[in-house]
Amino acid sequence: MSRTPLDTVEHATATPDVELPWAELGLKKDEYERVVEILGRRPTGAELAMYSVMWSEHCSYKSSKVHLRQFGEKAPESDALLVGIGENAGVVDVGQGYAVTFKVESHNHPSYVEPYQGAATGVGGIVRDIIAMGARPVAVVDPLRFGAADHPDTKRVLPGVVAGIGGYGNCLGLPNIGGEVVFDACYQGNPLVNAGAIGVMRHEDIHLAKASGAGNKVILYGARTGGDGIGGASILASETFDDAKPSKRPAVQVGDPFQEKLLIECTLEAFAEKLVVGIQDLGAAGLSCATSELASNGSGGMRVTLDDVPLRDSTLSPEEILMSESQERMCAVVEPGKVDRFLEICDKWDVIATVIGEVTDGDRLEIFWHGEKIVDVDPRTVAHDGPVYERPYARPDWQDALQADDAGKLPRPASGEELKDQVLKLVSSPNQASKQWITQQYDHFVQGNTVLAQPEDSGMIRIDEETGLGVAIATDGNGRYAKLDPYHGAQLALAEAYRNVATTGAKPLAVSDCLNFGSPEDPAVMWQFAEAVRGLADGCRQLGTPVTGGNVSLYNQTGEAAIHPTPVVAVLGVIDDVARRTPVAFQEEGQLLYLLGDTREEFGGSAWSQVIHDHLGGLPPQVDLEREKLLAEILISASRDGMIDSAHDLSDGGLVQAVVESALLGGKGARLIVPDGLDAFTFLFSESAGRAIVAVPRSEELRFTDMCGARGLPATRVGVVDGDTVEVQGEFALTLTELREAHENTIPSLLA
Amino acid sequence: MTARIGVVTFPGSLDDRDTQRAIRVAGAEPVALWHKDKDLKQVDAVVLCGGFSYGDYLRAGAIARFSPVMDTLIDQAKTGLPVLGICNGFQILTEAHLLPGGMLGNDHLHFICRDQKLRVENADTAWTSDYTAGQEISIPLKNMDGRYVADRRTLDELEAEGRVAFRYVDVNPNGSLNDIAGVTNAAGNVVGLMPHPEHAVEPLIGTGRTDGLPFFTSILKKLVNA
Amino acid sequence: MARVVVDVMLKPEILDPQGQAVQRALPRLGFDGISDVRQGKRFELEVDGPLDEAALARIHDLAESFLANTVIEDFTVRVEEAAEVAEAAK
Amino acid sequence: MARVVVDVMLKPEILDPQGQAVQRALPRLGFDGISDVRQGKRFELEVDGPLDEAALARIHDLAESFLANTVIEDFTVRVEEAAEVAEAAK
Ligand SMILES: Nc1ncnc2c1ncn2[C@@H]1O[C@H](COP(=O)(O)OP(=O)(O)O)[C@@H](O)[C@H]1O
Ligand SMILES: [Mg+2]
Repeated sequence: MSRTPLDTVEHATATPDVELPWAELGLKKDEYERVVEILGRRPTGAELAMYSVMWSEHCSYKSSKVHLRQFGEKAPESDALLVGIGENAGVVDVGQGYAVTFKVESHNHPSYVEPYQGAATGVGGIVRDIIAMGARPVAVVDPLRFGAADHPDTKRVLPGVVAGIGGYGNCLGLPNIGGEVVFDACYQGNPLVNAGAIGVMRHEDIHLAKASGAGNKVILYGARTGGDGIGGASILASETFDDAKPSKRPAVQVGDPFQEKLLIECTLEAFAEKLVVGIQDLGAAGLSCATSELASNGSGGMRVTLDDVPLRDSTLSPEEILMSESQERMCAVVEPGKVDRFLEICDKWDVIATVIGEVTDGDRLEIFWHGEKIVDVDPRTVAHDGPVYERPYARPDWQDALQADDAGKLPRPASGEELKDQVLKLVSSPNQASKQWITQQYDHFVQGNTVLAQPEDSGMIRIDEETGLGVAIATDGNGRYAKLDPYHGAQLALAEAYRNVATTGAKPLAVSDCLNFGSPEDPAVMWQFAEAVRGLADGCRQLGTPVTGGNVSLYNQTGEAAIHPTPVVAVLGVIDDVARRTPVAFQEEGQLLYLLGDTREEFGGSAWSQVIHDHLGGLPPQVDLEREKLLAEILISASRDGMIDSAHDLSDGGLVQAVVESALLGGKGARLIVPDGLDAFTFLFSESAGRAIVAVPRSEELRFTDMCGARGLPATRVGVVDGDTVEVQGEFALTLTELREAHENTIPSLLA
Repeated sequence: MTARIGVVTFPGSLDDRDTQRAIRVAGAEPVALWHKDKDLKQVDAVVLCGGFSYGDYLRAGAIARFSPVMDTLIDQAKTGLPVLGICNGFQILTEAHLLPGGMLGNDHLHFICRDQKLRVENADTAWTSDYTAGQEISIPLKNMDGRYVADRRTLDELEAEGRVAFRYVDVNPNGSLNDIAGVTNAAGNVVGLMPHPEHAVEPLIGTGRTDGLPFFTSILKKLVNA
Repeated sequence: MARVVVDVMLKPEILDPQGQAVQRALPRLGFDGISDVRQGKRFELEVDGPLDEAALARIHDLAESFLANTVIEDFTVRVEEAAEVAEAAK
Repeated sequence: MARVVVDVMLKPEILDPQGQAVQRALPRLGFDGISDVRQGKRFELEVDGPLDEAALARIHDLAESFLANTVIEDFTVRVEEAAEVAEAAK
């Protein structure tokens, strides 16, 4: 983009034939033509910059929008939803006057290129979304996926990503209370770095991203604007990686968590003094996004003087300033009479703050540079009227063959010895092994409200010291299930996260998601996406948990090879008194182990089929969401009424994985008896959904089984907490020492 | 009369609210102090809490050490004001040379967060009198730069004078010399340690134990009885 | 034996929070007249054998592929003169 | 305007795990013949005004009191020659 002469609106009108580099900015020909049509003239360079970043896949959701609508259309009635989809993050009523906001986002592409900074700035971005809603961030979670655990590049990517998430989150003082680590060759070259955050506020403190009230000032505060990441996330997260074109790789940015910590504190102080009319974080598409969204969500227009933006590099052109994705910046709309106080608070925290414009009573977004008008647009056309694609989608022709390749036909262990051997292989496999080497790089304790953190089924944070009110969150996703059947795979992810929240005693309330897929230009991928969204929307309606927001990451693909479709689902729950929470660890010898739910021969996509046979085929476990609801009710009642002392949901790896984890955490073994009607193999390894294992004190047994019986939930006594082995009667026994070694050494020996 | 204990907030401090809570749980009155104020508001003792003051850029604690509040604090600590430095606070105290030695990155190069066992070696300081010498406690440890180093002569001196206040037990989580988790000055009013007693004052929260509470009850008793 | 020094600095257009933090602290310490501070890494490599073209080329490769991430960092490789080594050792 | 470089390295007797980690990774990357690696910090200061004795003395003070912690680190201060600056800019 040439800088001389300045491409003003006037100049653009006078020179209709000048060709702008729309293709280089990632626009398609028809998209460019649409811009010309909207403006009634060719855009200026600055306008083109804004449209190109805002109409990128990353910012406009142009491929996914038609499907995502279902989350609104099918949304269940929920009194809990205070702010729904469309804002920076959804807001949920958790009672006692508190509201909670939460969201998950992806930072996949940058994290492959520069693992530390890519992941770090991912945390930075999601946390800014939370503060932009008016909430104090109270915790983060990080669902992660990497290539094969023993691939050399995983040794480059994983430690950097983990250090980056820790480095940023720890420095912000946010406890990390959950997440996932999954290894699969399909993520080689396309690791998934999703990050989620939760924030808490009082109902009356909810803030929205809108600029209203003519004369109100627009204040940019936080870091200076630099030349890093120009068009980074937005344009480049919208394309497939292609090794042949290194220039397409995004310039990643360096995060400054210290600056962000100051942003949090000064923003919350300004909120507390009611100084802010509207607020928006600067993420992808930087100022282009913040100004056009604030203006289009408000009642009036906006005028911005770009010369007033504090720069780190004085040679930046206006186009670059509009596109820069420099981190740690926010934009607030403040009444004129409160501007001085706002600036004072920023100064107290050593945060640079500058009035860069004001709200007007017109309906245009006008941006000036050196006194000349370089942007004159209807902000809605930039922020909301991006292209919408009905991408073709089709069930891939290989889907039938994949589903026909039934995992039930795989050879099964024939003896107790063989079972034992496979149990050890399972619990030591990278996906099932302890993730402690990773999670101990995260601060779990900061803020002094952490009730549960990894490796519990869900993280739990106390939000009121007096009453003990708390919130819980779990994130889950299973790309293997989703590959076999994206509709049910998405529902299984939802069901698992929902179950994890209920297992700790919290009532599931709402959902956020991060949908990670390959290229939308491939009809097979688009079908996976459409199916997953349909499945998730249907599932949320049935469970009564609305989707409050989320994120879509497409183009996770190298050449022809797309990742497994990977919808990651976060479920948020509430618990009236955190003293009632149920932990995973076995607490006392002699307590009775009950298996809740039905166990079927279900091995498609299972951990067993992957670890023992390197196999992926067949159908994933059946989904029965009514059963999930019933199970959740039982788990919540049992925890509230003190009927169970520990509980663990069953998911990948099946019952044996869950029992081993509870045993190792509690330092107490278990004696298991294969129940009638099941063979030992199915009992141990099946991944039937809708199940949990609970430890019931003997004094509570009758009350508990009566409750299950009355409500119609199958509860089978399968053993007792006992000794220092995990024993399956008549089959084998493994000492806790053996199990611990198997479970805990894998990840350190691969990565340390 | 109860004791008023100041908690300094630097930009980037993280555990200031938790530390105030711990002081309250122990029965004393927390007083918020601000890094730009030289005024210590006549508090009876000060805690420098955990966090990443100034992002821990340059070196942990290096920039905070030059804050206005530290000018006053350094003077008063030298004349007996009880000061406890936790984690980043400990790092600031070494940078300010109120405590000997220095803090470096963990030898394994990772941030580490764990429930850490310690032995209280010196129960005669202002902040440890509610423990008994040799007592083992478990409190959270969480840091990037927790490796305590000092030259041989300083280490020998610390050992000889009983100024190693806390030592890691079972696991040395960061490569600290002599397993040192915390030290005291000769007078026993200035104490620093890496693990976080303020995160272990309530059952249910964090590790679920209250092994850290005696830090705050020790100082309270000392001040109230004084 | 020779010493090769690899200096790795963030590219000029990339934010350097550490350097900025140092610079912002200077006035408080009574230092002015320093208009910019950047902080980077210095690696000192002790190389066995002769430091010929080939050895230096390999160290250049090492710096490019491992010591620096050239997406965000620049680097320089230089042989430290004996005199400098002596100086630095003081 | 002149550039002054302050190099800060851990004292030789202090364990440098970062340098060691680099060194340990070298064989995996196919590098041998490097017998020791130490990692330190490099500060580039852009100084306004003339770089006379007094200015250098002040930077020396700055390094001693602030940029390095002399309990654990050594430092050197040197003026970067214009040629070097040009070289580094390449
Ligand atoms: N990257 C991560 N960050 C934080 N916590 C994690 C991460 N990966 C796994 N965990 C935690 O480890 C525990 C076990 O993970 P996982 O096996 O995925 O749980 P589940 O099967 O119950 O969903 C959970 O508490 C989870 O939150
Ligand atoms: Mg679970």
